[in-house]
Amino acid sequence: MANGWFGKKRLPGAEVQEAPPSIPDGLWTQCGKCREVLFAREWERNLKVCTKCGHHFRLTAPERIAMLLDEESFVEIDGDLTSANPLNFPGYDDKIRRHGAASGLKDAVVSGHGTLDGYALSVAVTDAHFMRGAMGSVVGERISRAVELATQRRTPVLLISGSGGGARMEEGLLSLMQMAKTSASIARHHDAGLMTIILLTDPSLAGIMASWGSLGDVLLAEPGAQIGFVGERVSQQAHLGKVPQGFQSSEFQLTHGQIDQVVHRKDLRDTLTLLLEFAGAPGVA
Amino acid sequence: MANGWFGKKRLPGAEVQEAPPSIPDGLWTQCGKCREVLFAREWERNLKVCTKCGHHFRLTAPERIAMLLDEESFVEIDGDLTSANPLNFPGYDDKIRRHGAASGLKDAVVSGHGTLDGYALSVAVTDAHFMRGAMGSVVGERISRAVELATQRRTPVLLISGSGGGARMEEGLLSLMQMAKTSASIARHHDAGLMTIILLTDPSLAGIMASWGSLGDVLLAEPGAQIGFVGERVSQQAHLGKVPQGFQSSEFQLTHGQIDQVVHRKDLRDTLTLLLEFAGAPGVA
Amino acid sequence: MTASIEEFERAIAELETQIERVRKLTRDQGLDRSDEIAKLEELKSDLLRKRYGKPTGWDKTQIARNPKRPFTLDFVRLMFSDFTELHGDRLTGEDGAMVGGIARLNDQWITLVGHQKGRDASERHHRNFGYARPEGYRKALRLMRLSEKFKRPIICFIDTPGADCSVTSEEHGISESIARNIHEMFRLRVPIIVVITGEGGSGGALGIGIGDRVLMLEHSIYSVIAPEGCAAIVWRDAKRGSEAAEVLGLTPHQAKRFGIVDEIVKEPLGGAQRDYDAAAKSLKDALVRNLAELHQIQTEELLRSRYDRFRSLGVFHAGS
Amino acid sequence: MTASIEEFERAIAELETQIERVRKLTRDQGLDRSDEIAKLEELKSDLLRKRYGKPTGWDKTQIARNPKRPFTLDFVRLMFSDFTELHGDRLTGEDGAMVGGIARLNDQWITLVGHQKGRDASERHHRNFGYARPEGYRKALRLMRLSEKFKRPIICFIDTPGADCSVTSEEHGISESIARNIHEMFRLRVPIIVVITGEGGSGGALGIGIGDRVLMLEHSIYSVIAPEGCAAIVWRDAKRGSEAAEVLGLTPHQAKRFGIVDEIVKEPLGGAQRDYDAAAKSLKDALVRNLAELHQIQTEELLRSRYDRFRSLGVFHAGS
Ligand SMILES: [Zn+2]
Ligand SMILES: [Zn+2]
Repeated sequence: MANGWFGKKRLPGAEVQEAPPSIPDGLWTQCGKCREVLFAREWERNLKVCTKCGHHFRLTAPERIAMLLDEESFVEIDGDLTSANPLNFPGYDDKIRRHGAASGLKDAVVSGHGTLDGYALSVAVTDAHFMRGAMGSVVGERISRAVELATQRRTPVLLISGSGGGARMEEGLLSLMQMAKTSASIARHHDAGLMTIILLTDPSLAGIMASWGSLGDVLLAEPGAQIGFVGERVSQQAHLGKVPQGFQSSEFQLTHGQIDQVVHRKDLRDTLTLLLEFAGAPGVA
Repeated sequence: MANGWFGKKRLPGAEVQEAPPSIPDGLWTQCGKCREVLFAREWERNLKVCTKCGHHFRLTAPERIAMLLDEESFVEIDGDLTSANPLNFPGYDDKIRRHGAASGLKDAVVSGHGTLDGYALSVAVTDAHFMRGAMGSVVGERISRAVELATQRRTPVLLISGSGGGARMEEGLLSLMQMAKTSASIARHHDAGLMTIILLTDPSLAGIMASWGSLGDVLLAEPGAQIGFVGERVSQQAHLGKVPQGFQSSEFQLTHGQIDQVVHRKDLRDTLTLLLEFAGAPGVA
Repeated sequence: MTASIEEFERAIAELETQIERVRKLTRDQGLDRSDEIAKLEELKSDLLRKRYGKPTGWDKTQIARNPKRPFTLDFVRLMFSDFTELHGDRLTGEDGAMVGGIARLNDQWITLVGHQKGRDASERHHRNFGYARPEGYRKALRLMRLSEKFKRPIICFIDTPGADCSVTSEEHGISESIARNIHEMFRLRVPIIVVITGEGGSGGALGIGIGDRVLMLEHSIYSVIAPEGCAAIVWRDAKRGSEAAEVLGLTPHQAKRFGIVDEIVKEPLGGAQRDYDAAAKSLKDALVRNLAELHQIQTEELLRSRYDRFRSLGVFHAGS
Repeated sequence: MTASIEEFERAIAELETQIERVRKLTRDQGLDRSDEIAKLEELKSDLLRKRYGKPTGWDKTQIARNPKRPFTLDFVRLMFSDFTELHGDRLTGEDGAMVGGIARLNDQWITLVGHQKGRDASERHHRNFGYARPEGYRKALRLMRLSEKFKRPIICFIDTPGADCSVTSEEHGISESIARNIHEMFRLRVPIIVVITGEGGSGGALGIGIGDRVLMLEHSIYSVIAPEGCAAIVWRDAKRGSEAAEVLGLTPHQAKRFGIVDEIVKEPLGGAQRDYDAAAKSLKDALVRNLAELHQIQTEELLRSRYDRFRSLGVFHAGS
């Protein structure tokens, strides 16, 4: 499996923030961790994992879907849902427009259904390139609908987090309620005896983790992702003081019993396939 | 409630080991903790709690039943079961005889049914005066039968531990299997929607705690009881090193989330009554 | 510019001292100054009515955080009988910031769980200022399951600035504990009433916040983030909390407008901290009434409604 | 007096060295010394047959503890395919002394959990010498429940000197974790096969020891207490472990006699540590056969039988 998933064209919005402006965009990119300058084609063939240090670059939701699902199998649903500004929060409309333009996304999530190695499933992916992936009403609604669709079709659901913000304060309490809503859908899916798989990528924080991000039958994480309850900014405010080495990394969470496995990007599809087989997911002919 | 439960006559085997020989037996007793010499009548009226330091003396199973159940309500069951020596373990038969003679008990448990403030329930009490209350086949069988009787009559069951030994090695693996057996009965009782209350008294250790002693809907403990996984002798062998202050006390277990409440002996009946009411236990007219 | 609630309360305290002084004069010297007292009392009521009549979001934030406000165990003492506290998560710990137990509401056994703040320095420390830890959420879940087993309704009292985010709590899975509770609360087959009595702080509140009815005391708040935190992020200035409190929509009325809260429970004039008994009576009436309604509903219907209630929350545009 | 298994194994090792030397001579010098080799090999087999033919309880104790014995992950590697290890209790920790995951036994998905000892010093430390902690038992329970959800059978591998009794494990509820597992294993609605592969140490073993079938490898032990511990208590002399091993009845045959174990799985001559493949094949055959039998049984009947199986264990006098 796995080679050339991104070979056709570069997807918009990926990692632009990590490439220093001095390096011409397109041909080269620089590793955000070890600072190595990488030949873009090789780096893309390597699934955007640094060929030197193994750093897993952030992917966009479309990239993630292209990488994991069977080719051409993905069907987006609920793409017409967009964020409102229920509290008339100053600057929120504008912010949505800006993030939309920069990321090419309508909101911080892409959801739908498709197949993975022939297994039908629902999938939803949050994307940190849009408002840090924070969970507004649209994100909650799309995730819940993806889960409900899976329950209805009796397929597994794969939820992938790339969400640094957790709650989207511009929507106030409504944002908090998305934690309840998504968890409710998963509870029903669970009661129907169907599988929920969570994949945590960098970053996965706060409201996401205190709801659907922790509610998989199995929780997988990419190496070196930041995963935890509060982000840096809040933990500075909370005067946490000195935190241990590797605090809130995937590996830290593994050691503390919070996730099942840290899986290299290149092995993800194989691992997911085994889990789907274990769950007895019906294949799609 | 509560006054004069032991007023009629002294029960056999109680605390004789704690009274130094220089003090005439019957009139005076000495506190094992603060060394205060106590007037026996007053000490008995105080439910064998030291009037000076609050130390809860160990009770025998019959004393415990007399203290907690409604007067004359207790009906012993399975009193005809006695220990065999399936492994022909050297000295076991003799040991049983000696402990039986000293304690006035046939084995380390007394079980039956009765009422508590009018609520029908099964009850089983292990007694550290007989082979440290260790769980042989008879103990396991009587506890399981008491639980099964409760399930059948749809009443709660109250299991009281005073067991320092846990397993009874003289019965080898059969002793270990009593952990499985008693837990199985409780699982069925639980599935029937009925209440299991555990009362931990000094000492409650090892196999008891790794089975029925931890399996109550509610776990109560008397103050200052030793409660834990391994007894002192084993923990010395295991080179545990320095243990924290109050290690394995009731209060330690409360702090570490293992028990619901530490209850003074004088309040036990009231607390049990509330729990039985909460469980909706049927009263007996 | 209106005085802050804190300034206002200091002024009221002075007025109360003055009233007490006049009362003492009456007693000590036998002079009848009841007219004067009545006037002062009326002035006080007037002032309270004015200041507490139309409180802003920031006002409510301060009232909700008032350390004199009744805490969970105060309400428990005043509303319930036969309270028996049950401790521990049966896993790794006991958390003083979350209390729970069984009790009777009139003739009916219930289970309650709730955040608990501390009154004095030592209790505050023991209660971790109401920041509950994983052990607290897991204790709450254990007790709620106990309640389900014996078919007793559950009442949750929310009063927390937020969940504990210490290193230890992260290590013990604070995220998982909250997520698990939310998940399981949708599956509990008994009625659940949630009351926000003081601070409803974000995920820490929601961890015991799923129910068939969600009530808020009149001067409580419910927010996705502390106003100061919001201001720090949006305007990079934590001092602009009062502005953030307005835009966040953290008042009971805002929460009700979006269907997040079902009922606002009236507090005595000037806030619950002025009259514990009246506050408890008001809340007790609401609990009794709501419980009676919920008891009419079949279990399956109850669970379906609970699902639908939360499932419908959210505001967005559909159709591009 | 018979040599101890350890002494015997040292002698066998010398014999093996000698055989190897002769083999090398054959290769290096081209001399045909196959007769000599055959004789030495036969001697070795004879010795093994004699020494391993009627091992005492103490012999078995030493064989079961042999650090060269195949451990859980060795059996997993040799018997299963597509093993995917799953970590963590989702509460507070990950315990290296207990492993678990999903895997395929021939065409059939199963979940396995098991104690894991370490081979070298660093792994031994990581595996805590096979003494599992509360986190390990809770991980095992989590995975068994996962298996139940997807209707996959469970296989438990027991190989532990006992549960961890450190202060931390006491603080994290080691007793509760074992009791809970025993309790829940009676409620799991899928077939469970338990295999004791090495040391079956008391409560630490029983914590993953409830099943519809309990198998023991031929040279494993299952005991309520370590023989040395028993000797220390009974005779106040830990060195009399060999005597205690006899009276404790810790061999597979004794366990089978009392109905505690259903089947004894043959090991290759001289013990599983001599031939991992043969040991794994023998165990795999037993697992496949038992699973096939269990699959014939309806769930309710399965649970009833599991209950009855353990409920009937015990020997006592009835009637005075
Ligand atoms: Zn790099
Ligand atoms: Zn004393």
